[in-house]
Amino acid sequence: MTIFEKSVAGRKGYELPVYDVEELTCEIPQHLVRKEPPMLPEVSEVDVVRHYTDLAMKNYSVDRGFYPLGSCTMKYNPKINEDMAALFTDIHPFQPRETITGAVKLMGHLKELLCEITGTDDMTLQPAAGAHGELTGLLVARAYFEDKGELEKRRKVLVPDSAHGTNPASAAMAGFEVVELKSGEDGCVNLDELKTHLDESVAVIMLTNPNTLGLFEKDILKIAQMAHEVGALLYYDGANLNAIMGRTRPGDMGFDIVHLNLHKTFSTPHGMGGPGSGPIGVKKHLAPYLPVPVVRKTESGYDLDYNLPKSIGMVRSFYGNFLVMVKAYTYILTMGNKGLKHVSDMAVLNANYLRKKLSKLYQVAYDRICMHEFVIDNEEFAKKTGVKTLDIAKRILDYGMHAPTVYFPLIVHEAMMIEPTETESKMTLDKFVEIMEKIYNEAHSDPELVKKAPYTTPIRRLDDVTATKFPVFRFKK
Amino acid sequence: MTIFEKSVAGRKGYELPVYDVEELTCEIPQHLVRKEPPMLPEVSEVDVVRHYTDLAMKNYSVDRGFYPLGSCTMKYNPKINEDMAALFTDIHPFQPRETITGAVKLMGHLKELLCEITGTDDMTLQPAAGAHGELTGLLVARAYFEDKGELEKRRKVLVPDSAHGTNPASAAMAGFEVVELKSGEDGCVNLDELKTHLDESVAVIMLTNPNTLGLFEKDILKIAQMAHEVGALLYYDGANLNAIMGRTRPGDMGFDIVHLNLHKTFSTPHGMGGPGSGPIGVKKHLAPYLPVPVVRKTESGYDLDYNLPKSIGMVRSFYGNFLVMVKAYTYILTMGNKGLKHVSDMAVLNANYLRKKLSKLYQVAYDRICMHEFVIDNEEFAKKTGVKTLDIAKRILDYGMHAPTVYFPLIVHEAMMIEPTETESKMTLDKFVEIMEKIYNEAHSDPELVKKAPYTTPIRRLDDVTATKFPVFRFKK
Amino acid sequence: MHRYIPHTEEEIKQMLQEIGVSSIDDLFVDVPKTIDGYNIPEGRDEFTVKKIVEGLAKENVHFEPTNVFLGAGVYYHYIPSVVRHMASNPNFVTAYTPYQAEVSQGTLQMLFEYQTMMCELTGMEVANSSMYDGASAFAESLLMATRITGKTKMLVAESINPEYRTVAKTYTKPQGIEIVEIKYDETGRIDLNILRSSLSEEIAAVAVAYPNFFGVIEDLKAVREVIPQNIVFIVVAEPVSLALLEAPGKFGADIVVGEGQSLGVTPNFGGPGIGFFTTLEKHVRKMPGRIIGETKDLEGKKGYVMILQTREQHIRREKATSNICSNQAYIALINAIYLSTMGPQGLKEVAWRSYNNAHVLAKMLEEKGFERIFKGEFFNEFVIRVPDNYREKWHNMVKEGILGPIPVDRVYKTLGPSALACATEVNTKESMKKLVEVMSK
Amino acid sequence: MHRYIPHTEEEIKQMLQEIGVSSIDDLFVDVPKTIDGYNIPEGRDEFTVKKIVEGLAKENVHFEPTNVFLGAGVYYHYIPSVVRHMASNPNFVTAYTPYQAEVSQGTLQMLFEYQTMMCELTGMEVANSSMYDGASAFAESLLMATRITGKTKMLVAESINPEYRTVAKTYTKPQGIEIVEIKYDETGRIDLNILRSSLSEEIAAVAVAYPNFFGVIEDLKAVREVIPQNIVFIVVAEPVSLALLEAPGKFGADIVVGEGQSLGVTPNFGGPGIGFFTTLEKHVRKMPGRIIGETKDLEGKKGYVMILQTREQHIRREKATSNICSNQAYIALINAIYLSTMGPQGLKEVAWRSYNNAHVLAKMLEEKGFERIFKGEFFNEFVIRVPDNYREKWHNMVKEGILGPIPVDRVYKTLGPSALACATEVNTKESMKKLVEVMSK
Repeated sequence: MTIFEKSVAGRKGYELPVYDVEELTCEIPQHLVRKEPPMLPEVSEVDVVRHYTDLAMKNYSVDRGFYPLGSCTMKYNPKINEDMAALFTDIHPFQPRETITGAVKLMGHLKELLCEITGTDDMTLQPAAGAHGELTGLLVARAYFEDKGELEKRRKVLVPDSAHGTNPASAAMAGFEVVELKSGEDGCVNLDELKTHLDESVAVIMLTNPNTLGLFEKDILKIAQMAHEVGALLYYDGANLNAIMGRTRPGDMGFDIVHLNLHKTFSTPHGMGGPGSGPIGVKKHLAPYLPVPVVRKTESGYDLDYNLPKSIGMVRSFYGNFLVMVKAYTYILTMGNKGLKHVSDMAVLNANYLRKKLSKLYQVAYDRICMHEFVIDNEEFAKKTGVKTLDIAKRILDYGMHAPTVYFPLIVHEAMMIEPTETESKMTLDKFVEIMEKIYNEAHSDPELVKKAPYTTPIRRLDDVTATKFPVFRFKK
Repeated sequence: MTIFEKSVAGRKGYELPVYDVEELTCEIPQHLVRKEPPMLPEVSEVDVVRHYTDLAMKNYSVDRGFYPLGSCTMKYNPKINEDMAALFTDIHPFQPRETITGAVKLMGHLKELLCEITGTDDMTLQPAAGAHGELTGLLVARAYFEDKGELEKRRKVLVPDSAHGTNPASAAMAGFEVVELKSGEDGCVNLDELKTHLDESVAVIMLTNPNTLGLFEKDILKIAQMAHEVGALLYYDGANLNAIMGRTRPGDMGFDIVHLNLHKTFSTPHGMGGPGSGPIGVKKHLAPYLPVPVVRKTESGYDLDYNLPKSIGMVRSFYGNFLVMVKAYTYILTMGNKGLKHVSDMAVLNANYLRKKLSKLYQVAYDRICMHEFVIDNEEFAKKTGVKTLDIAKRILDYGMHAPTVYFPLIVHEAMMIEPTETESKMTLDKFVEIMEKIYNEAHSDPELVKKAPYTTPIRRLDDVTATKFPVFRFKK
Repeated sequence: MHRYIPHTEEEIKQMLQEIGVSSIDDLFVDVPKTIDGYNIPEGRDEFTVKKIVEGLAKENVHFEPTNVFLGAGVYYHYIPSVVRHMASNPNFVTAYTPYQAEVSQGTLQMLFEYQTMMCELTGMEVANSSMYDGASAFAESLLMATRITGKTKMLVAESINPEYRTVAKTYTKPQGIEIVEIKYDETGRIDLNILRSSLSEEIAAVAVAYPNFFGVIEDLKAVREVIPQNIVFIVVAEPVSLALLEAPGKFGADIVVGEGQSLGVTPNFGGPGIGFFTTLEKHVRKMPGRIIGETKDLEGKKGYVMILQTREQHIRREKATSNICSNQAYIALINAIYLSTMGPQGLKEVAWRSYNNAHVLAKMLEEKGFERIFKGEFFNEFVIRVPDNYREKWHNMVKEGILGPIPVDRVYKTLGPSALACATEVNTKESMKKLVEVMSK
Repeated sequence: MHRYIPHTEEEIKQMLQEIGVSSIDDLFVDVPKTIDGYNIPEGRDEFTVKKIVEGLAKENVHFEPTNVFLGAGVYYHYIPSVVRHMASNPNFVTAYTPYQAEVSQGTLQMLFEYQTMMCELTGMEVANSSMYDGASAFAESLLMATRITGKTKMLVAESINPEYRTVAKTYTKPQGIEIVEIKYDETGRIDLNILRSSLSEEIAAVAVAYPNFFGVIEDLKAVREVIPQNIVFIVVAEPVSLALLEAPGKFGADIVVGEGQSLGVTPNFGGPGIGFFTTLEKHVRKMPGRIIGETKDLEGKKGYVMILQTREQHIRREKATSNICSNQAYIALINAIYLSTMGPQGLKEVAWRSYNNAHVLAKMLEEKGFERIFKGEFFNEFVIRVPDNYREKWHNMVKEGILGPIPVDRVYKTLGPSALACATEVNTKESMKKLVEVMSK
């Protein structure tokens, strides 16, 4: 039942203080005064409590269990991060500079840590999410080429066909022409394919490494060299940074622009879809184009630098999703140098263990050592049993776990993309394998059972086709 | 699965700071040094999170919905109360007096408010729960009679057969002989029955008013007079105070000792069974016997008075469940004078509405205007259908609500004691009635269905007979 | 061994064996080892981390909300305790995008209800489930106007929040969109004459703020009357004000966007807040962002799912309406809880008191010689003329515990020394007196 | 209309009609109207209530845990963040006694696990699911000893926490129980000679604390050897110390009780804490309090229920083993989460550091002339001889932010000027140096 249906005229859940200010007459011109109140719920405090408690109980979450969404890095979100963020909730972004020293310093520290981790020279913390970071990075690239007088000719952004959808979308928003690179047979960038597209018309090559198949682009140094030879920039989609910490850095591999997802690698919670935070680090030659303000170390501490005449401007108001930064900062303080390496080591160990275990029944696309995630290809399976990836995903829900990412990357049909993350124990992984074995058997013995799943969830399988065909956008009485 | 079964040797969920103090050798005599570590869980932080998240989801709570446990006053627990209590968690009870001014003042204010609400002259906040308050009150009565030289003769405590089990148990702990008063046909104290027991051998009469049938003892003034005529004291069990606020006070009715359940009437959460808080208020003549320290108003504020030579001593360490007091204090500040009356008005309205609605199908014991609760008598119903009160209770769980108190008061066989409280809306009550109607119909059409309930809960009906016969007290590997 | 990472040595061994490699390093053979660890400190325990971060927190100055007269897009309102309590449920906090609808009905229903509330406040037909913030939502509204009209010239009121306009320029430049800023008149509202004369066949959209950055209430009716129907009318609205002001939808707005921070969200040093985005059904397929719709499950039970995903990047890729993926869903939850708690009456009281306090404060300041610069009716903010040394005074107020009206002459240079004062329902008569006193010193 | 009470005027009317009365007053005809409202202020909104209570909170002095050297039954230990987060789940906070086991498995399993943990720490066979606090748990242990033995004379070490002994006297007096206090010797341990000579056929129980109020570790083996087997041996234990000290169960304890505050619970101005209560299976039917046991549901699935309820007041009434009904279940949850997080190794580290810090501090103080009064081995507290003006000094330390060793000569008069110093793992070398410096001034 919606909160609107729980509403009763005249009921209320708030109380404002006794009002001791003299009341003036309202001087808003009559035609600009609201006539009908908005239909907001009229409920008591206990109604609010029960409604949202009930909704929360209908959600699966990382705190409930395994959430192996590929490319999403659903790792455990330490509780102390929340406590630390709560210390900064009441400061106004426009407070006088001398009253926000701690907040600015925290951003400064965080930036330095992230520059070190990414191997970049400068950074903006402003972008609110990964895709936002991509857009920012591409706008920086654009400004760079414009400044060099090359924007006219550099129209293209090369994006592998295995890339996240945000990559081409961001490139388009940044005004570039998107050219898709077909992956090679090994799931990696095909250097010949790259060569056919790579010339001075290319502004940027966007890659994530490891790529969305969980494979490390082993030719990355070569690719970087090729890109730089034609004057193009190399962009790193940081969604998959969780795999490589402590061993290599995007900057060291030759990437010029790196975005990070603080809400993935750095353990800030995903909040049902956001807020995230998508800082971008850049090499020195791109620093002048970053959005303002940039946090800078000064002699006496840190400051906000608005004086970047070549800056692309701003990509959102103020400084970004600051509370998310506090959580990421807390996490980095907690993990430290060896801890972050251990994160990647265990993330990759978990993925390979799971890959090996599942490969006994399911077909792993590109079944070799993977990084932090891998992809299962159910095309054959579906042909044989009639049970599709979607059905398997729904059936997993019945067994009390969340499903992996499905139907991505697009280059694998019936894909199931599994990222266990480092915070999951062998016990949990074994449990997942057990579930996948059960479903495998069910698909062969009773496919209809799987095709109608889920059964034990708060609601059965939903009709999203009709939902889009005859959309109901809002509650109406 | 228990947390012990999730344990893996060597796993851990904590980290202590780097230790910079020089380490001495342990000088504990060898035979007093622990040899085998306790079998505590070895789990990571995420294991802890998931274990307790999972357990919490297996609980019903007031925040989830209707919880009509009779005599328990499961009202909504306002969230601000928790926030206010959190402001006092880090003070040590033995801090120097000048560093706990605010805490002592809060206790002073609370005591004054509760004295006014109960119509008593002095009060201790020390008891940790209602039963603890009862014991304290009876010890005070005992000290009073001892002081008067009457303890030898005053051996008896009269307790109606409808009383909470804590009443006779507390009286016994206080060293009195318990005499049960049989209730009259109207469910109230029978004055003739009372007369036959009432003489100078009686120390205390313990009553709750309204009584556990939800009926107001209409002869209360007479009873008080009779008690006082023989020199006995009248004790008020405050479990049911929620019914009468703003209209009458135990002290005004003639009660000499009054305990309150802050965790009932004053909305502090029940925490799965505690902590509660059971202050007792007393009339002037009993004040010298209260446990120490008593909070007292002084010229400059409030202080803790340990100088009560006739005090019974202490009933627990320090000052009581202080955080519970903070919550109750916050609640009283919030509700205020009219608010508290409104609480009782609506609590009684809700009970009568529900009584009236349910009386169409179920037999209400003593079906007349009730106070904040009422009792259903399913004896006939059970005879006719074979479905007992316990079955109905279990079936209610299937429909997503909590069951009322069952098999209490003892004087009604197959009793079902329903206390809706004032925080429930008509919508919720109607929903409960609907459920009770459904169960009524099921009991007649398909009694076996009801007798095997519940079905939708995390676990089916549990075998508590075997559990007590062959008790398993703890987890063993 | 780390408290967040469960692997024991023994388990690592077993797992390596299962994989068929002899060491962790074997898993990284493809990775060029460019570093030997980071040049960052080693990890710390909680106790120590807390000390460090608490130390930083203490370096900031925290003001009593009653003493805050700084708004400019971020507002201090009273937030009922229940909001934080309900929003902190880990089943909201640690869930992700509702990719598996059957185990995400909490998220989905909440967002559906949030969308409904935003439609109600703005008077629009459709809302998405959030954008990053007001500024980026505004920027996206201009991109959307181009998608609707195929045109690339925008008339944007100069009285829209300067940061919003900066962000809009950043976003729109690559699309060849030209933004023409339309000056305000002496009322502080958009200059209708300039607007009228700036109109042409090339124009995609006209955008105003309601109330605008000066706190002045634009006359949406008058603006709409000036603009031809085929031009997209964009309104940047302050949501609390909409409890008092007529909904933009009533004046023919095509897109209403804004910042939702004022609906129960703490200031958070500027982020996270939330951008809201609403429009008309006829434009919905041009809309950016995630939308939740109602549907049924295979037993006919009502449920909620993500709809119209073919507009989005993960399906449409470079042809998507936007690249947005992660949004601010968690803040939408806070908005929804706040609005559920306050209801229509509560929000109206908040709006009215904010309005009234601002007007009382304006009178008090005027009595002390702080003239209001604009004559137009205002909501809860207003621009005053201040002495030349005001900026210094503004810093000095900190010592009195006051966060005063912010100087705005650096962004609106032609105004001369001026400041934007703000009041909400949390300010008291006493705090206003104190402000006036301190400012008059 | 109140935000906590949902009734609208309209609904009240409908409900009265259904009941068949014309007004609310009609429902109260039996109640003698003795007052016309209370003489207390009217209700207030949240904002105002917060201000009042926050005002009171600010009147207390909050000390940095590192600077606290006051124990005496309530200890500052580091509490991992996860404890508060998990314990604040409303499905724990706002549930009641698990009367309906099928919808209370969270509570029941948690308490079953808590019982197991307490058994493990104490080395006993059975634990109940909590008592009010250490003092009342101790008092109840004496009542239980009488139930076991039928005898009423108790030998209680004078070195047991003075408040515990006071509470025990209050509880036991009505039962005609006589408490004989047994003096400590120069080690601070119970004087075994006096104990031996006090033994007789009448004795029900002997009780000592481990470590005792002076921090001194009683030699349980030696004590048990002195006491005949038919006498109930009661040990009041400090649970953190049990990670380092041999479990009392190993020495033949019959009942082990204590205060559980040190297991993850904030000081709370002394309450709520929690009393733990453990014993042997052979005594279980004499035990007070609620016990949770394991069982199966009708499909054979493992589950948990309240067991042995026939001991309890709601069934047994005046013949119950105790009148306890509400207990401290929520604090048991905190204990359980804390112990789950720390594990055996973490708790041992905490115990060791507490021990070591106390011993380092004792050395530092001794070097400055603060002599330890007792020679016996101690855990994390110790009594020192202090100058006559120490009490004044103790108050003065507050200005330095230090909560110093508490004077104990008012309760132990024969000791002369003395104070009880405490250290736990939260104290640092630096803070100890500071204490010593301030004390030596």
